[in-house]
Amino acid sequence: MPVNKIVETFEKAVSDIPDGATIMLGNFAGPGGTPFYLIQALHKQGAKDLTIIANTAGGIGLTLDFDDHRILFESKRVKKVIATFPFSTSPKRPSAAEKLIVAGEVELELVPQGTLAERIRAGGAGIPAFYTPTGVGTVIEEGKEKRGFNGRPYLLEHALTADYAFVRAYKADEMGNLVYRGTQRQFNPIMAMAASITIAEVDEIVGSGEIDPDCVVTPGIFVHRIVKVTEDPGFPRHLETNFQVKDGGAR
Amino acid sequence: MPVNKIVETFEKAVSDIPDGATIMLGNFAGPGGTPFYLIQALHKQGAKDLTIIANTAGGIGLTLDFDDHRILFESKRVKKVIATFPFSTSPKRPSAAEKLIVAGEVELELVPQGTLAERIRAGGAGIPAFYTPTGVGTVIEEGKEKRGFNGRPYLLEHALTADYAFVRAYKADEMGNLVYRGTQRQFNPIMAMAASITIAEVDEIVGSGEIDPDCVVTPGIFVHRIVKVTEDPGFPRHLETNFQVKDGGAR
Amino acid sequence: MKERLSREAIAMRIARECFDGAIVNLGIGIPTLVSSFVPEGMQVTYHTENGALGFGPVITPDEFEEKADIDLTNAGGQYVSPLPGMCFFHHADSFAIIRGGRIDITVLGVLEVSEKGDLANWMFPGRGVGNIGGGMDLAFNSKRVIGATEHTTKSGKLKIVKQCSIPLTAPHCMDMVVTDIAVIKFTEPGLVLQEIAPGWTVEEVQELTEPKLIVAEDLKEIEL
Amino acid sequence: MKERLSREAIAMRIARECFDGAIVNLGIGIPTLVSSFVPEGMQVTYHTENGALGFGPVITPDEFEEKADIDLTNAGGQYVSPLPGMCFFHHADSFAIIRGGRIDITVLGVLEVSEKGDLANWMFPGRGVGNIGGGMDLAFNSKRVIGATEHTTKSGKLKIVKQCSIPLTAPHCMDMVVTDIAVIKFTEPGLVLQEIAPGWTVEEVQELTEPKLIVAEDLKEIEL
Repeated sequence: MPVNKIVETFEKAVSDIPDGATIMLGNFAGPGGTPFYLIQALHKQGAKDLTIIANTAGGIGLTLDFDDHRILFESKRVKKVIATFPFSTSPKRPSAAEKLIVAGEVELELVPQGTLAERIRAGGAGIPAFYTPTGVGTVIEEGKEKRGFNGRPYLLEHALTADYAFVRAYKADEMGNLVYRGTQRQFNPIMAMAASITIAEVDEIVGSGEIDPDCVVTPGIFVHRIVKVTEDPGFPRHLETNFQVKDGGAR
Repeated sequence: MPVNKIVETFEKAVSDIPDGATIMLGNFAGPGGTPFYLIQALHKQGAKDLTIIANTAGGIGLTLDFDDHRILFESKRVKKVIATFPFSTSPKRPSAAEKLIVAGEVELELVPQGTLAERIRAGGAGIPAFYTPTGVGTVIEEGKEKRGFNGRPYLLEHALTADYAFVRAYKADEMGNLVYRGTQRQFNPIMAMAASITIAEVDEIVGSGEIDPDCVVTPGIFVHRIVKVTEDPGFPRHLETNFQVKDGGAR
Repeated sequence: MKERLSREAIAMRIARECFDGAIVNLGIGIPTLVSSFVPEGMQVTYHTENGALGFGPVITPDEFEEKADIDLTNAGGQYVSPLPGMCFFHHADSFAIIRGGRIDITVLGVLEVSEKGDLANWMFPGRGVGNIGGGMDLAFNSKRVIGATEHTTKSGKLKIVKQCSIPLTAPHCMDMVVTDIAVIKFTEPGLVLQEIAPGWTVEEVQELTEPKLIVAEDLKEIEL
Repeated sequence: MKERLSREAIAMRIARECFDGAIVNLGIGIPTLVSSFVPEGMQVTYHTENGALGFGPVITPDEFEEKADIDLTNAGGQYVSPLPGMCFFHHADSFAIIRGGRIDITVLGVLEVSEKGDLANWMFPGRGVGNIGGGMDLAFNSKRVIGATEHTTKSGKLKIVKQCSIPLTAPHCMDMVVTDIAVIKFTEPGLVLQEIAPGWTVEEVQELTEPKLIVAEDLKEIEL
């Protein structure tokens, strides 16, 4: 019997997430690649004492305003955040996370972006720890083992894993194989590999074999639940095309 | 001025490789994914005292006979080989490498396959060293640092890099972006990232923009020279198709 | 001489360990045969070290002309067939899958296994050399490691021993071994004889097994 | 008050550091403007942390309707345009490119740089918090780190100092800084004043620079 990974609603897809869960979520500077329907469903579900692992802490205000994981901070569901860009770029509009972090109500682990990506990748790859040059001689080295290889100093960094990953992709097939669209990809594929249960929010679900196996980015074995986006959130997007531009021709 | 990466002949593509070079080459159990025209050109060119990093040491005899890197061992061009499957599976047909290794004329560094892949990946990713569980309590742990993380023991393993990588791909565009066909992919993409100069042997060279940017596996910045295969070596292959099979339909 | 199970029967017994949704990696030799005996309709996804998931059976000689392709092979270099929903990835991702603990069952050949669950299967007997390949990563990191082997060597040497005499693939990794005369589980107190080939007695199996076997309360004949 | 170079002029001067085949990562702010001034026909490949290489310019307001797409943005969240030969990859591969030393030039904003080549640009002044983002990996691992900044803060505070007063992005990483009045190289003996804005004297630049400047033998006016 084929395993059915397709879940009808975002609510159902996140219904079993317990208090205290660690959740990775795809996210960068704008809405592209953020699974915000899953985030909104989790917000509604009410799980608390969460640890969030993501590029930002939500609401950084670099692009459009939209309900990303900022709402989890606003409603005090987050205990700890591991991020690289947790603060709003505008001092006049501090994010919900910033106020909580400064007040000591949310613990922040601030990580260089490449180290964050590599720690997540290591988590998915069964590598418990690795050395990286980034951060030596800065505040990042505090409390970390420093060690020389070939005459250059490096820091020991540890893998990150999660109970759940919320990923945003373009298409899923019924096996859970995922492809991404442009820079939507960002952290999503490595998070999908680093979590016990990965839930994918996608624009389209196709039959097995509809995706070219040479083009699959996330193998289906990493994806446990698939939910299709049915609303149009109204962001600028041209879903009917990819980003292929031929020499001399227009898109 | 666009940088021209296309080289007319395999001979020209390998002409500058000096004695003593470290070379990674894509290779698994059969001919798929092995850049054997580059290997043959290097053999003709004559560089010696080479260090070869590859899955096998050539001529393992699991599938068809063909001139892979076995010929570099036969003609004594190799000083050291870092491999995971260096010996023929048939004791009656020991490979050239086996005889030289047993005689002490070629140094062998025998590495578990996952550790080999991860060391190469680390080399390309600027990670000097990492911990892996594989090999603890076996001969592989000899001389290595052992360390516990979360109650499990791990070994410290070091990155591998190379002066040159010979990779086999399906298509390249003029920028050097590569896509692979099926299990041809194997070690090729991670080797492309771990070498100072990567030379790609491909079935087809297309214009910039002819490859869907969401499907590129090896970004062009990792590929310095591209050579097109013009002969048909006669292996079973159906180049006109990919491996996409739709549900219910034939290939 | 008593009848022993065929290589196919060993594979058939191991196939019964599979389940819907299982991710399975099959080693070279008897293990490769397992996929032929997984019930039709059961969704088992095969993984191969050289970077594929969800591929189909090894192609038959009849299919060679139409289907054999050097760019679609398993870890043993055999040509396999494509299936809808399969996918490809590079070697580092392939072993991320293994090391990351995503393989539910790996079936491996056996030269020796010890009562502590150590596996030795990479060093060629008598040649002083060997290929490690992907077996070490599989043995260390899979959820279940199942051995597939004849109970003794062709010359009658014991393979299930107190202490392995050749270099290990991985210590304490074995979950179960299926041989041509028995199914044995590796547990904390020791080796448990779970199933026995038709016509064989516990004493006869014990005679060909160096460590003392614990006989399961529900010992039964091997069902295929 | 003397005239200083505009933000565009700073970007224009930095663009002259590019070359055919260069892999370039541009930070937020003045750095982003650099790509507009790279000569047409020069093959510069831009990298962005969020996983793209070889994309085109930031789209103009006129192009918004037709081209803006949330799935094609740079590290600053700006919409960029597609180009033939571009490609996408995930974040771990994106930083493998950076950490692996493939970025020829990174252009970063500056809060402070020290005479030892230390860069500090991530902690928001006066807020006690900051975003590290991708800048730390870029500063540590790029072949050349070029700073793009006004020579002093809006309130006149010096930015080129003996010792940084705020948390570092990376020590000893700077190769060159281009300001609105000077081009300065970081060398072993110290800061070398290479170029100077039209109408400015060495003494005037020195006055706004805390460490003692070494004046290049071939000191010249900044050419754009």
